[in-house]
Amino acid sequence: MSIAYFDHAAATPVRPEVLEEMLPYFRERFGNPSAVYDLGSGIKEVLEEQRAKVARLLGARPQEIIFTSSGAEANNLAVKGAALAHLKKGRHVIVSGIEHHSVLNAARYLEKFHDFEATFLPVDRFGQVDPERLRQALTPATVLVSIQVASNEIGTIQNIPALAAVCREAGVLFHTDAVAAAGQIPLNVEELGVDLLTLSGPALGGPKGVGALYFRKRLRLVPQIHGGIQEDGRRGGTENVPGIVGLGKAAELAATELADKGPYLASLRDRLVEGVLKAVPEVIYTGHPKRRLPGHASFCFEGVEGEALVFLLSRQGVYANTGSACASKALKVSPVLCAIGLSPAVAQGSLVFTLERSNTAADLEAVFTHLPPAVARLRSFSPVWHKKMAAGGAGP
Amino acid sequence: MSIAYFDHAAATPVRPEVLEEMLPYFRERFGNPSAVYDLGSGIKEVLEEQRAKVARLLGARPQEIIFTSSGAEANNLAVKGAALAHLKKGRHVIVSGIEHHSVLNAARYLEKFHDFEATFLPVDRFGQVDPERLRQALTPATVLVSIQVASNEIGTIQNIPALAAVCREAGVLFHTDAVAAAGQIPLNVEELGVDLLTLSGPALGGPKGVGALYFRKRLRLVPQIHGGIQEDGRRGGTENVPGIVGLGKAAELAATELADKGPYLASLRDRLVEGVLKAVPEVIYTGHPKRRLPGHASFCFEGVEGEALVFLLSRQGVYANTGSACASKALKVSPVLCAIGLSPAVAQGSLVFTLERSNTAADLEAVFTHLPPAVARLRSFSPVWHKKMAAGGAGP
Amino acid sequence: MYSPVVMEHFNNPRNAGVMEDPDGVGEVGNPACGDMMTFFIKVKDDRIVDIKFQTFGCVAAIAVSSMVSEMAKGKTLDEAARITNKDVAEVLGGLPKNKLHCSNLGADALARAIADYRRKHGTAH
Amino acid sequence: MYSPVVMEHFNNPRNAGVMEDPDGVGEVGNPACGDMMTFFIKVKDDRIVDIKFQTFGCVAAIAVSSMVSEMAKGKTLDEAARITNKDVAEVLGGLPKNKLHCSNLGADALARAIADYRRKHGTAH
Ligand SMILES: Cc1ncc(COP(=O)(O)O)c(C=O)c1O
Ligand SMILES: Cc1ncc(COP(=O)(O)O)c(C=O)c1O
Ligand code: FES
Ligand code: FES
Repeated sequence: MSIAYFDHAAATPVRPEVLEEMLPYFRERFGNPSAVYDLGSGIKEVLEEQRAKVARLLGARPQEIIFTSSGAEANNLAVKGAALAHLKKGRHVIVSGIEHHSVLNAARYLEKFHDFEATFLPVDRFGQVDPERLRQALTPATVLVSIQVASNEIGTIQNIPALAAVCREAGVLFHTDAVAAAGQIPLNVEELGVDLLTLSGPALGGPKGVGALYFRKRLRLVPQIHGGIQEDGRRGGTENVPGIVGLGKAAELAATELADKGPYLASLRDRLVEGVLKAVPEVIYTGHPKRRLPGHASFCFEGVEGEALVFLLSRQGVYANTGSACASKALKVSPVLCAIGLSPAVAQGSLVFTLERSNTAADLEAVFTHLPPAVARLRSFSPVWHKKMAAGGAGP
Repeated sequence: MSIAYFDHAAATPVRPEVLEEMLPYFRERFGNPSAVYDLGSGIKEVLEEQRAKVARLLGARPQEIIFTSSGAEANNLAVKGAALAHLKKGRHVIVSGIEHHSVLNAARYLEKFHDFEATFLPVDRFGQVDPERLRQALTPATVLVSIQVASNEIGTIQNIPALAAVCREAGVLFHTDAVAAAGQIPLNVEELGVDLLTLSGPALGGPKGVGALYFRKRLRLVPQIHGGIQEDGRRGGTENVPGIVGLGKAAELAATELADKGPYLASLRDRLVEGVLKAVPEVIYTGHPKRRLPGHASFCFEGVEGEALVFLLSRQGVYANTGSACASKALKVSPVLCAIGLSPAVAQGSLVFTLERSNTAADLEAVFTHLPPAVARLRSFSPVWHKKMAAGGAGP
Repeated sequence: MYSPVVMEHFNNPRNAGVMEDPDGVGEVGNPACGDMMTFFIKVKDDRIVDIKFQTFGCVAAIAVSSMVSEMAKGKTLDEAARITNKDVAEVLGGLPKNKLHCSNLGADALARAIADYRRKHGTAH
Repeated sequence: MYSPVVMEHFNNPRNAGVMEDPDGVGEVGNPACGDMMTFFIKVKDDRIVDIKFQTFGCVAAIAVSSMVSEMAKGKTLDEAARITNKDVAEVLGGLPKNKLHCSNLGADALARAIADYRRKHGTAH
């Protein structure tokens, strides 16, 4: 069976060039960067080179990059670490309601354990945060605002320069989670105007187990993993050298390929969306129709539950993701789909496609072949669908 | 130049068998364990198999293992996560004065940001914590005690069963950092009587970027990396699947090889110690002479500074570590060497050898050949040494 | 994650669809996730002679519906009413812990269909 | 981490050792890490004609001592007293940030040796 894999945001193979760069660091170049001596592989310098590569992708300086074990850890370090380092200013943070769990739950942790107040900013039906609304939410006690560059669930790209400017004016730190956006759209910390920015290795074609946080020079952070003097005392634990080398290479490739990759993904994605909307009735294209990641298409198919749909498709070699409540371990509908105002029943029909350079026109054909019958089949015995039809909805 | 590498506690090559197991998980088996579908590699089950392997090394149950990104992260999760989950009991933690920085600084963080009191328990001149002293330090507000199985700096093995029993009697949680001990001596959580135990991947011949925490079933922990439902909600972030597979394999090998490895390392180590003590005058064998890790030998050479000694030796292909203040980024003498009562000047002469199965008799010969002249050379222009000699110390 | 029996019933659900003129209808909604399950039964001589279901829900919910319909078919109403959630989960070869509630849906909807039949036909105990 | 010049001086320190009957001796201790550095000088016609050092300290401290001894040798006392920490670090091709203080040790010990000579020989300015 041929495979049409459209869940690259969840996982993607490590690029061969990346793995190749990593391999020596498991073996001959196994040294610890904290060692006094050099085992001949200049491991300390290698680490700094990776910092420079990641910095280059972001228009930042190498010493502004901290390596972490994941995007989630970087988000935690940004939100908790920066908030706790600036307690004197106050105990209020603002995050958008559609942030990744690592941001949402970090904010809740500050509420529960550090007497913070956390504001969860609403978004419009396209998932956009309004800068004016952000301005109104600021208080003299606000320490930090965290709003993602783009959503991994609905693809919507935020107007970060405008949002960050609101914060800068008010002297409030601004963090952005760029995990979903990195490698898909250009990111420059100066143009964005952000103080902190999160990256994840695997989202860039690098290995799992590594992430990075950009922090504006001299910005204070309370470490979240206490330890020795690794990462200049900002993050303890022996450095994951092979992982960091992989992230460095992935960042380097991403910077080179960005100009070609964006348009390729966007054109593929546009054909996917057009084809799906044509072939299946009663489907909602979620997120912003234009201001969205080039490699991202997300839908809700009414009357159908997402986990069942994903399983049916996977049987045909088509792999996609869903934000359905049934598919989540806690059986809660994705907060993102709630936040854009979808009813729980509609949100159940969520299906998310995330594309990569490796996707081809043949993959699209597989979707067009297998998605419409899968939806039709589940609808054929869906009570919700039958009620909708009986009530005079569009015919199947 | 042949290499005699004696710094395995700082870094050791990933074992070839381990790397081989890992490789498919960077490529074909790249799936995300949180995905709804299975890409054919049963990635969720693979993850659980690794948990079982790590559990087997410790006599624990698979569901009692949480994967982290390092020993430091596991120590942070144990100390902060368990303490914060049991605030109702009180706000007092006890750690030994010779714990790894990740434990010491986690305790200090609780003091600074959560109104805890932290007690740093003294040790005797061999580095041992006295169970009676621990009992006296307990208060009704004590939530957690953290004492390592063995020190990576002086090799001393603590009497964990006795220390843990004191805590169990008092209803206080007991955590132990087993990073330095794992793979060198048997570890069974039931026999040790501990509630939490830390492992590090690289210390077991696994890859950097992975660690694990054992926690007694149903013990509550406040996550330190907030995120999704990975690790049953106890630790967010996409799982480092290749790293975890590497740790699993390393744990499996460690369990198999333990019986042979311990005695081999101990006999090699004994010859090393004997040879060094014979060949160099005025040297202190630090840590406990008997109750110590089989692969561990640590010394202080009077009148000599450790960083300089390590550099001289490394020029001859002999690699060892030092706890000298000059070799630490913060220029502070190792708290461990302070805690066992060494004067700063003596502590400066620290040299630490950590052995592995790959070390041979030829490596010992390299030490015997190169260490005595290196020490003699540095002493030849050491004012401290000359004063000591003038004052009638043993002749060189 | 799912047992082979679950996957088989999900891939080839038995008795899925609508029934014209059912003797009894039972409908349950799952507040946890907005899902819904409906059972339709035809009864003859106190026995379930035909059964259909409609399900808006996950893989487990669909497999449960299919399995419950198979288990109920041909049984007397009393027998069918005794099918428990645990029975269903068991014959399905187990369900993931967080999916156990889906098996409730199936047995509950069937019980409601039986109750509906009895109410309509005046045979409620 | 260390520049090639530092490594060269560490590996082959110039003027290391004791001096019999020095004209001036300067000793400094480093409270940060318990290290110690001593300079011995021989002076003729207000010029340093011979110099030795003893150092208990790190790679940087040893390289600094060696470099300072080279820089001072042959200089007049006034010239030698003008050698600054910055000069030393510079000719050494730079030092890691946390090792800059080691260069203080060298210049300070030399300055003390000069002061000691002047005190003993009554030529203090
Ligand atoms: C005793 C001990 N605990 C904890 C750690 C931290 O482990 P990691 O480097 O994996 O964070 C180390 C590292 O050397 C150690 O020796
Ligand atoms: C927008 C966003 N933020 C953060 C994360 C967390 O990254 P990681 O899985 O590396 O912890 C993800 C992961 O999918 C994400 O999509
Ligand atoms: S129907 Fe929602 S979890 Fe099964
Ligand atoms: S002498 Fe201690 S750091 Fe240089």
